[in-house]
Amino acid sequence: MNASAVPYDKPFALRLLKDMLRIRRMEEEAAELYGAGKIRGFLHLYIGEEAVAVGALHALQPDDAIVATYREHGHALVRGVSMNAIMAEMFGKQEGCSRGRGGSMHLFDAATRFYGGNAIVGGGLPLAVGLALADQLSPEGISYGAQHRRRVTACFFGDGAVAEGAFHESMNLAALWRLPVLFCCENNLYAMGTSLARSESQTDLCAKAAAYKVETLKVDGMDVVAVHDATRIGIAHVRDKGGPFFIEFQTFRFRAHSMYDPELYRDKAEVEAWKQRGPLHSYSARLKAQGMLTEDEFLACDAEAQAEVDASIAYAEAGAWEPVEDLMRDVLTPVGGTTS
Amino acid sequence: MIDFKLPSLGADMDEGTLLEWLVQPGDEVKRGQVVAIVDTSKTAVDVEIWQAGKVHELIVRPGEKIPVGSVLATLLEPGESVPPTRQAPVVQTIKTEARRRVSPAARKEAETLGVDISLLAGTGPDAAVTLEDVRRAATVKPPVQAPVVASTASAAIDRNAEMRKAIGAAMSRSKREIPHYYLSETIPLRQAGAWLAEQNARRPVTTRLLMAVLQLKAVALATRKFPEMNGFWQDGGFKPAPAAHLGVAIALRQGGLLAPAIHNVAEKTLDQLMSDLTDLVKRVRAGTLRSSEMSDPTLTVTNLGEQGVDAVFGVIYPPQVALVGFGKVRERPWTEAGEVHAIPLVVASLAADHRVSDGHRGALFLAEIHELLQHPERL
Amino acid sequence: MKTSYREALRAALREALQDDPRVFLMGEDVGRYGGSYAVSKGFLEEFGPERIRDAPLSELGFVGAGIGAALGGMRPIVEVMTVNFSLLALDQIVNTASALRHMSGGQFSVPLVIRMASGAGRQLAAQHSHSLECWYAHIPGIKVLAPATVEDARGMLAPALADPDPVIIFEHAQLYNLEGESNHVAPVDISAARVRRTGSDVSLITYGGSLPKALQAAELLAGMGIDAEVVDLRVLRPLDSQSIVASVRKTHRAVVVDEGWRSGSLAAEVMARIVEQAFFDLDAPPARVCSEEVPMPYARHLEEAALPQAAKIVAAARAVMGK
Amino acid sequence: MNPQQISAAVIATLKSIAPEVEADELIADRPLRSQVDLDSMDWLNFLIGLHTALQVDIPEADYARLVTLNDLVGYLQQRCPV
Repeated sequence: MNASAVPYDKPFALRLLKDMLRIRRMEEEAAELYGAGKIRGFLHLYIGEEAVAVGALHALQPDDAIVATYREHGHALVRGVSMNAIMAEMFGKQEGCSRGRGGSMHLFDAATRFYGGNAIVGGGLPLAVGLALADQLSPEGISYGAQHRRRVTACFFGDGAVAEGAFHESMNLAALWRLPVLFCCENNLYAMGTSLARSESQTDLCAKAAAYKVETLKVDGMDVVAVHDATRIGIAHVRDKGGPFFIEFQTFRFRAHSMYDPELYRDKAEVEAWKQRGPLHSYSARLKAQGMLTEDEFLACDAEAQAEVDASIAYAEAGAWEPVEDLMRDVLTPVGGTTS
Repeated sequence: MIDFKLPSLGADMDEGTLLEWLVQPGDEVKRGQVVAIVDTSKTAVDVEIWQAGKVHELIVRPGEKIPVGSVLATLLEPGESVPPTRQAPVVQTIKTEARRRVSPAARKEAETLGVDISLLAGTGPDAAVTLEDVRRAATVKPPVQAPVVASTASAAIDRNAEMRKAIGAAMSRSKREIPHYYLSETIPLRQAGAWLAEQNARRPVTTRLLMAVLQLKAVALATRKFPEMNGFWQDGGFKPAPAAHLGVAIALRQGGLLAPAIHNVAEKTLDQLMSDLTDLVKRVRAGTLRSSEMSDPTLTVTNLGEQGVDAVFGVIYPPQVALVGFGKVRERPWTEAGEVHAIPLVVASLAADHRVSDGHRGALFLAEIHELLQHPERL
Repeated sequence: MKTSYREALRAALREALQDDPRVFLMGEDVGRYGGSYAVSKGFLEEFGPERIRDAPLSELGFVGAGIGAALGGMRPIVEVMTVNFSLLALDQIVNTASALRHMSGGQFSVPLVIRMASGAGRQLAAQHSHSLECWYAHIPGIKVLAPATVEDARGMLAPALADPDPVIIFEHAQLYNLEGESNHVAPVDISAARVRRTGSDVSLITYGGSLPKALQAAELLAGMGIDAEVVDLRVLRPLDSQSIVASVRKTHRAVVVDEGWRSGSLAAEVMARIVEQAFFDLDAPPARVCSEEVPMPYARHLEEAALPQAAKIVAAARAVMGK
Repeated sequence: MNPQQISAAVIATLKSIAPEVEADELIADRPLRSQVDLDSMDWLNFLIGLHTALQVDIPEADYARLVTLNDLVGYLQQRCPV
């Protein structure tokens, strides 16, 4: 276990812990609610991978953009979408962040520049390239205040996406046009049931990005500190040098691809080994060892997270079903409507 | 058990409407016996059966429209006994008697104007009653029902429109598929005319001959030397016919055209041919043709000279490969041995299928007809 | 003023680039090459490489980037060289551009314009001759336009750019050299079909590259005493049912002309609406003239035989007239 | 037989060949075959019909003289038995 010191002040260090706990507890409840029929459709849980979203997103600024996948509850939550809105969305209620039109796979939030919630593998990559292109071309300029800081678009995708043409086209376009994109590859080793080794001739994902002359980093995705550090390096590169940056976060999901699967594709021993490196307990152990966290504080954090989850479920339960008469809304922009 | 199926009675026939059964279950039928009358889109046709047997079951009822190849009836072969039980026959038929074709707009308008649609003849696609038909009917008195040419169950069928469509389909196909070439030759008929006058002078009016009979016989004899004019283009190749069954183009008084066959023309005497021709014209106009006459002409002869035209360049009737035309017989100047004489002349023309023959052979074929008509006594 | 369809498109593009700094043109060979149909010739020099952006052969990538840029506040015009290549970008158009507004609960619109050439008639064989307008017209969340006149070529781009949602513009490749009048400066509407020729006997309903053929057929029919009305759909999604039905109510007969293959065609949709909404006004079964259901052959005579032609339209119109 | 009776017989025979003929519309001194579409087979059948109805045989050599309805009636009147 990495015993190096956590280099943050206590409030920030606990913030990271708390966010990982919020994701974990929210998703555990979501799994139960799925079984109870409250949440339907596909439900892809992030349990085991929380360090990636938490560490990476805390390195971004509020005006940066995020493009995520269908395993994005954690990203939305850490980005600032309220747990109420996320839970209500999974329930299909109109109080949901996508008015119940998206569900678990399509969380969106304009206020935090959270561009989904994209459920076609690789589909979000060109979108992120375009958002970055807009920033580069924006007639208002790309400088903000005195810092002349570039906005960054962080694009999350899994190891499965590297097999898609969209990955290669996007990597090339971003590098060719030197666009401010941070490519965040969450490598959990399995594209649904297909392991990287069974689907790729080149399993070194950084090598693929490097082929497009994109700078890369490979980092332990189970270590929230390592994730955060790597992301800050990547962001700095993008803001300072202007071109894209690629980070491979090596991580592991502890549960099935979507709610249930027979897990024929991986050994129980492999899952158990990764669970030993679970991001929550390894990080909390480090904090305790460092004297930054007591068991009581941990339990208090956990209780707060659980309370937030309970409240969000109550909120979602109390939410309204959008009237069927409104079925056809939001297909096209109403006349006189505005765009983002 | 024999299946008696609806034969194709021409290249343009896809379906027919059974008008009448001439046999009943239990009747013995002979080969070649006319057993049913079927309405093609062109005319009512007597349909012959080509296998002997005993009628077991009449499957299609009068008034039903059926595709070519449908089983019309089943027959027991000679010696065959009635099978114990038979499942209810599954027959593919298209019921047409149920509902007339009336356009939705016409139906609505008829209701508004109080017009009885059942009295109207349709002029629209597939003889459907159209808006205009209804409006016309609303402004004039219901027309007197035109005399029905064909027969029994077909009163509602607008024969002219159907026939126009059928001719159109066959002729379009011909012009689309057959590379036609055309030739003509002027033939003096001094000998033929004189021979005919001499013959007819001796005959009562009931046995007189027409020039058309001489022409038919000459064409039929000429095909013996030029078999490539007589037969069918089928399955991508030419199949010569063993005998000349000449299709005779006969115009109908109410409009339209049929070209049924006179069989074995080359083997028949002129008197026989005259009697066949008279009979054929009578039956065409009465609407009582036989299926074999409709389906198997091997070469068509058309004689538009009656209308006064000098020459006719026809459209070949598929799957045939040639058509011979004769114009009006007129007295014209003609030179023989340096002297000008006024003698009857006719322009014979040939439309032939270039896939089967060339202009050179076509020219020789017309020359042969020319030669044959110079010796009417040998015809 | 007489001008060509190509020049009209050019003028519209130039105007858009001049009027709005958020507008940029992106696609394969739009810049240095001058556009595969020479529509953007000279633009690179005039507007610079940032705004006349040559893209690599990555239809999925740059169409997706166009969507992202639209989300990011720009007004991109993405040129896909031909509809055939757009199939490589279908995922981004169907799964992202058209769905984004709905699946985000109305939070994000995609103000993107995609232009592409479509259609056959130049002996380009099976991979460069498609008329797949109906595939796009099937998708809720996008608008589909088919300018068939010089006036529409000139006037449709501005309202398409002003539209907050994705708009796909199909330019039939046979039309680029079409000459016609274009007097207006104001944008045209992109909501309604238009009657290009009034008539009382039969409605010829068509769009795009088939419009000139339908007009030619109408002239031929006039010589036969049949007075045909020609309706140009212009907007393939959402379809202007009202104009279609109004014309059929008047003439009572319809022939739909569509270069797409018959099965599952746009013509099928138009016909379905006619039957649904004007059944009791019909005086004959509606008819269709579509492309034969064969991958487009190369040989000229076969290509001509496969496509709708004025003669086929005339025959269909005569048939529904019962003539 | 008087001319009216002969004329009636001629028209009845004609109608059996060409049912669309309207007696009122025939002009007696104009060529018959241009008013009624009769081909040579129709003509022959017409003469056969007259032969049956009136027992008159018309030689082919006389065809040329029989152009109008009046010609026919006149010709038949001369040759009719009784």
